[in-house]
Parts: sequence; structure tokens; C-alpha cells
Amino acid sequence: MLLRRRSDSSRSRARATHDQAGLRFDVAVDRRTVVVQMVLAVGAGECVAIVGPSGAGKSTVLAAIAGLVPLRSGSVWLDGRFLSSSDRPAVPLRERRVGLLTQRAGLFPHLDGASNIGYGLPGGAAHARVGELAQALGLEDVLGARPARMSAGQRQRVGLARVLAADPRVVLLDEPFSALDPELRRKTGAWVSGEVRRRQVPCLLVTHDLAEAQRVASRVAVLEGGACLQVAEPEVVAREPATQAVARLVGYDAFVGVELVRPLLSASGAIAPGATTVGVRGDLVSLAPENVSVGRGSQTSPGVELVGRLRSMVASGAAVEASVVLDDGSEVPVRLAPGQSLPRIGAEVRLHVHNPACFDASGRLVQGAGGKPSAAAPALGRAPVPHGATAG
Amino acid sequence: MLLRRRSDSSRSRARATHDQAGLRFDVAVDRRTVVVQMVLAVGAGECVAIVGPSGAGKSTVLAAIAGLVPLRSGSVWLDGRFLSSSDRPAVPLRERRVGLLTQRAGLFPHLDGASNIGYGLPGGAAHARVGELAQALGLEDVLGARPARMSAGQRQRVGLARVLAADPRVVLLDEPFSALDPELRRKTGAWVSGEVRRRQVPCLLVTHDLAEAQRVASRVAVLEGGACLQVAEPEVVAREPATQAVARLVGYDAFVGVELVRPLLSASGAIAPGATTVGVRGDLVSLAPENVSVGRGSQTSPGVELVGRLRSMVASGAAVEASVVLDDGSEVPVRLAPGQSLPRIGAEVRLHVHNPACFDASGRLVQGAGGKPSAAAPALGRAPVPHGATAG
Amino acid sequence: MLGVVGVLGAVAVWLALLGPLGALFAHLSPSALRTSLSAPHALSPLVTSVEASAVALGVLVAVGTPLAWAMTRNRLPGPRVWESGMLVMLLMPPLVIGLLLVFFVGPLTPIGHGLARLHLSASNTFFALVVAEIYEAAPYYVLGAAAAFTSVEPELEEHAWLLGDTWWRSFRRVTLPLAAPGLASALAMAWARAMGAFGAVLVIAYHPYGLPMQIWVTLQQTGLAAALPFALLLLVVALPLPVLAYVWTARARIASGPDASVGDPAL
Amino acid sequence: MLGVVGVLGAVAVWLALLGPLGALFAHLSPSALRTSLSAPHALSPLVTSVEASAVALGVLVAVGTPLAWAMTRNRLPGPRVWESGMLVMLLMPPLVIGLLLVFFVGPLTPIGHGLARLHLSASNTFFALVVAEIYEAAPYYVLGAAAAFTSVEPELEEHAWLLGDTWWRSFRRVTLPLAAPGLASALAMAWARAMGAFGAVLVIAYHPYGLPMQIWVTLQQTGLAAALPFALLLLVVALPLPVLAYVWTARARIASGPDASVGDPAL
Repeated sequence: MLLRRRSDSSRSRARATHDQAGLRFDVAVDRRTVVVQMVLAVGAGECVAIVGPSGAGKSTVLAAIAGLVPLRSGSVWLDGRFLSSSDRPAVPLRERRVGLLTQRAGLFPHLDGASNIGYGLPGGAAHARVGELAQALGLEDVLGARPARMSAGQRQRVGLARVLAADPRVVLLDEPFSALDPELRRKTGAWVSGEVRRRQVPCLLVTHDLAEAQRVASRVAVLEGGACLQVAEPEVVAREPATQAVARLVGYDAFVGVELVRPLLSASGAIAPGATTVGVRGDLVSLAPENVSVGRGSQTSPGVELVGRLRSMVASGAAVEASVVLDDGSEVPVRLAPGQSLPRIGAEVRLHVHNPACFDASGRLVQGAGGKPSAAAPALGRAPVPHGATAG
Repeated sequence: MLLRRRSDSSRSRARATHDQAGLRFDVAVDRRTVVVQMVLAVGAGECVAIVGPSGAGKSTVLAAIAGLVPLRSGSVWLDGRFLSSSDRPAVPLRERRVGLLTQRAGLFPHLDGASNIGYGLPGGAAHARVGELAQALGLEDVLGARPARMSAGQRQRVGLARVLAADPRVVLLDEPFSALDPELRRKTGAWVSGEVRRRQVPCLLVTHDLAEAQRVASRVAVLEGGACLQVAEPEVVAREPATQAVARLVGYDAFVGVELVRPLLSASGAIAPGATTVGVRGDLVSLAPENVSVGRGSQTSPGVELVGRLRSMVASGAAVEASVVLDDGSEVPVRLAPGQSLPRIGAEVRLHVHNPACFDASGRLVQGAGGKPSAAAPALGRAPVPHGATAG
Repeated sequence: MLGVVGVLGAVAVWLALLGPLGALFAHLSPSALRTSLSAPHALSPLVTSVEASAVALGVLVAVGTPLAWAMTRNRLPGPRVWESGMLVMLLMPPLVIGLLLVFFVGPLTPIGHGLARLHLSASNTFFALVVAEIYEAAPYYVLGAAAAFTSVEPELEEHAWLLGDTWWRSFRRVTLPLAAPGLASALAMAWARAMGAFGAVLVIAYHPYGLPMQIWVTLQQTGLAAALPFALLLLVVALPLPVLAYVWTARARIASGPDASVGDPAL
Repeated sequence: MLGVVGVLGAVAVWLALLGPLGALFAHLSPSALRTSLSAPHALSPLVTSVEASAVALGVLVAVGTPLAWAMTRNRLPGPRVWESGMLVMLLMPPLVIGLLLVFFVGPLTPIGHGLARLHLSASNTFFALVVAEIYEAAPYYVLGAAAAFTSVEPELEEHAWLLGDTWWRSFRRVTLPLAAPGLASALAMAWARAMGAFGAVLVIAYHPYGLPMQIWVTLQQTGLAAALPFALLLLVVALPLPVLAYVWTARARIASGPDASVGDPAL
């Protein structure tokens, strides 16, 4: 299955090379002590998220595509048009039609919200366009205010509106929702992905939140220490992280040396060969039935069972996040659904880890968390119901 | 139950008034067009989170306590010591011993990481203390770098270390983890709550993320439009949001006019009187058993059942976020656990909403999402297992 | 305590520095004013000074602004060299500048010969006055403008370019408005140097009389009191404009700046 | 294209502005240099100038720095008034300043009487020279320092206070280092004005000769060429220090500033 996904993404890259629509780049950029390297093709209307920890070089990639930092090697092409490379003169910034939203938004401090949003527009068309964007992003109140009077979230959305007002041929967004509260984050994310699809422009989104990447992007590129570790559909990255490092980035909270109580079963029923470590996510673990009142049918799905002691329970929303310490001292998080009754702290509990991701001694994936039959994946999507916005 | 919780929080305020330990404030501050008003007592070693949307006045409250904005009325007391009020001279900033981390961190641009962290320390003690803090927060690499060379996340942690190095008597943190990736966010949050408990200082944390508030804080104050709408334990706010506005802030995604297929049962078995709207969270909803292969035992817990059409499914982590459109056009999000098989998009589905929060016509809570018996709440906490950090 | 002492001290220093201005009004007799200003051609030195300064400033803005911009945006190899050169010119006493101008553009130099072919002479002419004022004022304008451009984040210019602006358009819409307060202050300083240019003027442009030269001549021929009316003239006619420009840009600076914050450890 | 033209233009403007300096080295004859500088007391004007300027700058730093700080931190009621006052002083030609100083601190004024009781006189004395230089240089220093303090975010000072600093400690550890580049530039300008002060000095402090006065007297008595050696003297002895200070602070500015960014829409 891993192979199938990989050929998928290389197929979409090949397509972009042929019909030339979208963004293609293959860049190496010097950044302090490391060199950031990345190859990717983003189709028209597609949104790809770059995910990684702070300092991975995510923003550097965007700056390189926009033309703000010189390339050490490689080149950037947009819609079949050459943009820049290390060995021939780059296209001037003003002719690139690259829309870049930086982390600090970079608003013009001497202009009000409306003038900032309409900056890239010719005078006549500006007014109506600015009004539309302001309405879509809930910015009507700050059209007359200067950036210094706006909150961080408002500045971020004004910057987003400014980028999209200028009709860019590619959209580069660096943590565009970091200052927004969860509801606005969802709404704005849905709006962005809608705009990208409607305008049929490629979009690159930098984030450190996989859930956000999934809501907006169709593929995820995982970047760490300047190297691109994996490019795949978000659910594939979540289920089949290429390495332990990627797994940690996409929400696997703990890694446990395999200690089999029951044999570890793969989706096809065989024991995964070569696995020495399993990655565990809180939402893939349940307490074994004898410790909880409401079972989750855990017996029917393949997985490993672990034994440990309940260390702590902390409420998280309406659910409860518990932590279990195993015999070897490692800690496993458990997310308990609301309505489940709880064991006492300090009690011995059995954990059932559903379809854990399994890694070999060098940290490479042996077996993904194939909890969901991969055949179901194409069913995901949005129905063509004629109905307003598609806020997730 | 709502009443019980309220008396809880007023009791803790009363306690603080008597033995004088911790922070007490009752402030009104002018802020552009609105007046921000808040009354709260934070005990020694306690951490209270202020949650609210952008522009609610969260940062203004911290600035008022630190003494950076003048009070319109009210006063601030720390450990029984007067700090400031609108009608008598305030204690000078340098004698307040208030540790404030602002959103921009406010590092000194001409000093390196070590000098920033050790700024508030006398020369002799600084070196060792700075080393400890840098190690705890993973900042060893940036001790010699100036803020301009740090990433946003590093700046934020250096700011945090600087605040705690100066041994403040109260800790005020404004979105202290916003630039961190999820793993660092968890680790740093656990470290902060550990430090606050160890030092027995009160802590106020501004955030727009309820899950973060829950990880770090023992109580949550919900602020919107300058007004404090509710103060309670995080799980109480999540289960029993005082108003529809609070519910929206803490993650209720949809509000549905009550349309009973089965009678709405409260935890005690009675129909909630006066309810006209139910609040729905994705993680409190399941598809009815006939549409899914793996049941969740939904029949055993009280709730409402809704009928609609499946509109979209989007992967979120290893799970799936689905959206169902009801007959009246409202949209309800559903979170499907990994391993559940999925209906087709466009199909008619029945939703079971577990213990929804019910609101009356004016948006006030009638019945909380009492999914978990409230008697279980005191069981939450951390076991006294002697074992390293308590990362959730 | 410190706060009150500080304010009183600041007021005292400020009053001491402005004391001479008070002396002007205290010692100016209305009759002397009438006599001086009703003399034939009494206003011509003022007109000469304003005209020469305006021309000098026009030239400076035209050539000094691009130089200052190039100096701050790393367009020139060895940025330190360019800045140091301007600093050396800044530190040259005006009298020395005048002296060196004689050897640089005087009638006997190669440049002087070239100028003569254009029927210009840099010795005791209006042209010479303008040249002297340009050289006295140039370093103030160029260094001030460079500081103003430094304060504009290059990131904002890059954003303007990415949004489709040409260099010139982004300069007009972003760089210039953001640098305006600093440029206005540089311009005010340059205007002050040009209007008050005396050292260099004394050496290469004794004629036609500008205001400083008129004051100097009156001082020598008639005495101190007779020169006072010209000082007042200068204050009334030449000062309001730059002061207004400065106050206006100060307001713009406040409007676009961050919210004021309060907090005093010394109270 | 625009880039290349721009660089060439900037180089041309810069060279034209520094031209007079070239003229100095072109026309300076070694024999004249030897004659001038070997005369008895040849160096005393330089010493007088350096001493007077140092004293003037010391006074300015001591009283002007607090004034500038108070002006930028809204400690004074009506901030515009204070700034405008300094601007008026800036725009006063030095000759007028000298004239007004006679009426303000001259021997016949009340302040002059007070000074006489302290055995000081502000007329043709070293003290008068210092006073003239202070008044010529003051507005440059105060306005420059005010601009430097404005560039320091008050938020950073507040953080220092919250971390336990007294006002003075935060000023020394935060405000001063961050304002240092601007303060150095203000100081350099003030030093230039003080060393080159001529207009005001000519009126109230003809004696003792500072360097500008020495040049003026030489110019009148011996001629242009004889004055050149003093100009060189000034360059060699008085200039290196401010230039070095400026370059050094420029480096500090770069070290603490943001990463340089690249990008040129005009290439």
C-alpha cells in the first residue's frame, strides 16, 4: 500500500511536468548552518502543506520560491514559465505573480486595512474586490484601521486578503492561521482551500499542525532539518509515517519497544517482520474491556496489547486524556471517549493499541497503522450538495 | 450541578481573600471602544487560563495586572500586598515581581539568549540558573545567539525562561506556546504547570485553545467582548458552557433547534425543561448503529437522535471528520473513530448526539453535556508516582 | 521624585538653550526694526537666501535621495566607505569647505574653466552661493535620508514588489511614506544649514549678500543692534515652513506608530 | 539596467560631494605644510578647538541626553512645543546665534554680570568659545538623540522594569545600548558643528583662536594656499575618532539587526 501511494504522488508530479500547469521546484538553499533541499510539483488548484518542527526550513522554502533568497542550486517553474535558478537571471519579483503571506504578515503600517488589501489592485477595481474579500474574511471592521490598531489575528487575515486580492498565480502561506481562534481557523482554512480550487492556482501552506494541513491540503510534505522526509496524502502520512521522526511530527506520542502479549497482526493477519518499535497515538489506544464499562469492540481490530499502570487522567474537552506507564518506564497516552467510566489512578490496566505503526531498528516504517481499509480512502471527499460554504 | 460548581469557584475566591496568598484582582480597563472587566482570585500554585476569541481583551487583562495600562476602576492585590488601583499610587513596576511574557516575547535584541534569560538575575547566580532553564526548555543551542537569529518558537521559549528566571511572585503568560509545534507545546505546557506548582505562585495563561488551557490550567475564565462569561474547571466549561457563546468558544461546532426523534433525556432520565437548542460537538456525536459497522454502545447513554444526509468526509489524523446536513439546512460535524466503516456520501444517516448541552431561547444553559457522572470528576488528577515529567 | 526632578531639569535645559531667542525679542526696538526694514533693498538678502537655499535643496533632494537609498540597500560595494566619506564631509568646518571649493570649482581650476564656457562662475555669484550651500548642507541631508531609509524594513518593499509594483511605484507608495518623517527631519536640517551657510559663503560667495552675509556686514558696519532686525526677519519668514513640516510629520509618525503604553518605575 | 544606472549615478554624486577633499590633497604643497606647521604655536589653534569642543560636548551629553529622553517618553506636557523649540534653534544661522548670545550672556546682560562675579566672561575668552560651540551644536545633538530614543520600543524598557531594574539600570542596560547607533551619529554631528563652529564664534569669541578662526585669519592675512595646511591638520587629527566611532556603531547596528534579505525587482 505504501508503494501504491508513492507511485500516486510521483504520477501527479509527472503530470505537472507534462502539461506544465502548476508549480514545480527543485531547490537547495543555504540557511545558516544547514542546506534546505526540496523537490515538489504542485498542481493547479492543489494545496500542499509543508509540515515540520520549528527551524526545519519551511519558511526558507517559501522564500526561495518567491525569490527572496538566492538558490544554491536548482530551479523554480510556474505554469511552465521559468522563475529562477542558481545559474541564470531570475524573473523580477513584480512579474512573478507569487502571492506570499509571511508569518509576520508584513502589512504596510502607514495604510489602513482597505488600502493594504487593495494594494496590488488597479484603482478602479479595488473598492468592490476589497469589500468582497473583507466580507469573506470578516474584516469589515478593520478596513479603516491601521495595522497597529489591529489584533494579530486581524493582521493575519488582512495579509491573506491582500495576497489573494492581487490574483497570484501561486499562493504561498506561512502559518496563515496561527493567530486565529479554532473556529476562525476552521472557517478561514475552508475559505482558502475553496479559493485555491476555484482559481485553479497551486498553493503551498506551511504549518506545524497536521490537522490543519489535512483540512486545507490534499498532500503533505514533511520537512525536518532541511530535508524532505515524506510527501503523501495527509491520511497516508498519519497512517504510514515514513520514519519515526515523521511519526513524532504527525502526532504519534509514544514509541514502545515491542513486547508482545498477543501476536502483532497486520491488516492481512500476518506478523509484521522486522518490527522492533511500535508508534502509539492517544486516539488509537483503548483501555482493555475489563477496565472500562463501555467497550469499543477492540477485539475485532488487529493490534498489540500492553500492560501498565494508570498514572494520570486529565480532562481534554469532554473526553479524558490518561497516561499509562509501562514496565520499561515508557509512557503511553490514552484518549478516553466521553461516557466511558474510569479506572482508579495507580491501577494496573491493559491497553489495546489498534493497528499501531511499526518501525524497524533504524526508525523506518515496516507496517503502517492500516486501521481503515485503504479501499475506503477514495470515498472521502465532498458531496456535490448545492449548499453555501463547506466549513469542515 | 451548575450551582455546585459556581459555589466552588466563589469559595476558592473567598479563601484567597482570607489567607491572602495568590493573586486577586477586580479591574476595569479602557480598551479602544470597549471596557474590559474581570474579577478573579488565583491561588498560589494555581494556573488559570483566560480563553476567548481574538480581540476579547485577554492581553489587556494581563497588561492591567502587570501595571502597563492604567485601571479605569478596581484594584490588584498579590499575596496580600497592594499592587495598583485607579485611585492610589501604584507599586512601581520593578517592585511588583510580576513575570509577564507578551505575545511578541519582547526580548532584548542586543543581548544573546543567555543574557536575555539571565537579565533579571544578579551576576553571580545567573550562569547556573540560565543553564538549568535552557536545558529544561531545550534552548542550549541559542544561548549564544541574538533574538534576530532565533526562530519564533525559540524566542518564545527564551522569553518564558527569562520570566521564570527572575523568580516572579505571579506569572502572566500571553499565548506562550503559539509558535511551538504540538510536541514542544505539550512538553513546555507540562513544564510550566510543574514550575507553577513547585514554586507555589499564581499563574494566568492567555490562550485561544481550550485543550491547551486544560493541559496547563486548573480553571478556565472565558472572556468575550471585554466581559467574563464563565469561570470554572476546564471539564466543567467543556460540559456545561454557561451560554451558547461560551459553547462556541470551547468547541461546540453546531447548534441545532431541538427536533426530537426520541425524547431528550437528562442524566437523571427526565426531559430537560425549556431547552430549544442543543449544542453539538463532533466528538459527542456518532452515526447510528445501522449506518456503521462498529457500534459505540450509543443506546446506553442519553441523548437526541437527528436525521440528515452525509455531505462530506475529510480525514483528520487517523480518524475521519464527516459533515451531515439536517433537513432544516444546519450542518452537524461528526468525528468517526479509526476503524469504523463509512457510509456513502449523500446517504441518509441517523446521528446520535450523546448528552448534548441544551440551551434556552436566550442562549443560556439549561442542561449540561453530563456524559460523565459528575462524581467521577474528583478522580481526575495525577498519581504520586515518583517519575520524571508529567507530559500529558 | 526622580520624575519631577527630571522634568524640571529638562525644562531648565530647554529654556537655557532657547535663551538667546528670548534675548532677541527683549532687545529688538521697534524703531530699529522700522529703520532697517524700510531701507531700500532691505529684503533682498532674505530673498537671495531663500532662493539660493531652495535651489540648493532642490539639487540635494534630486541627487542626494538616490545616493542615500543606494547606501542603505547594499547596492554599492563596500557600504562603509560611502558612509565614511559623507561623515568626513559632515565633519569639515564650513570655512574649510569654502577654502577647498575654491581649489575645486574656483575660476582657476579645470572645473572652473568648464563652468566659464557655460557662462557660470563659482566666485562671488548667485551660482557660487548655491554651490557653497549645497556643500554645507549635503552631508546632513544624505546621512539623515540614509537613516530614514534604514528604518524602512526591506521586507515591506519586497511585499510591494511581489504585489506587482515596479521599483519606482513601491518607492513612491511604501518607502517614501514610511521614510517621510526621517526625510523631513533631514530636509529641515539641510534647510537650516543652507539658510545659515556662512563659512563657505564667506570664502567663495561674498556677493550677492544672503541673509547671513547681510547680518555680518551690518554687524561690522553699524553694530550689533542693527543686525537684530535681520535675525527677526529670518525667524518670521524662513522658519515657519520647516517647523510646520516637522510637526506635521511628527503627527504622521504617531498615527502610524504602536499604541502608547504607560508605566513608570520611578513614580 | 536601472540597477547599474543607479549605482553609477550614486558613485558620481558621491565623488562630486567629496571633490573638495580631493582638491585639498592636489593643492597641498609639502613646503607650505612644513612652513605653516613649524611656526611657533602652529598647533595651538587645533588644541584650543579640540579642548573647547570636548568641553562643549561633555556639557551637551550631560544636559542634552536627559532632555532628549524626556522629550521622547512623553514626560513633558505638550511634546510638540519642546521639539519645535529645538527645531527653531537648529534653523538659526550660527551668525544669528552669535549675535543673540551677545544679548543673552554678553558682559552687559544680567547673566553676564552673574558670570563676571564667577570671574567668567562670555566675550573673547575660552569660556565664550565653549558657549558658542554649545549653542551651535546643541540642536543637532538633542534632536538626533531624541530620534535615537524614539527608535527604542518602550515595551522593552517596561520588560526591564518588570524584571526588577531601576530606571537608571534599565537605561544603562537596554535604552542606551539600543539607542547607541543613533546617539553616536548625533554625537558625531554635534562634534562636527562644535569643531567647525565659526559664525557664532566670530561674533563672541574672536580670541582665543580655534582652528576655524585660525583658518579665517590666515586666509585674510596670507591667502588661500597658506590656510590649506590647517585644513589637513583638522582632517588628520580631529576626524579619525568620530569616523571610527560611527563605523563601529554601524557594525553593532548590523549585528543586532534582522537577517539581510535579497531580492531586486529591477534586475
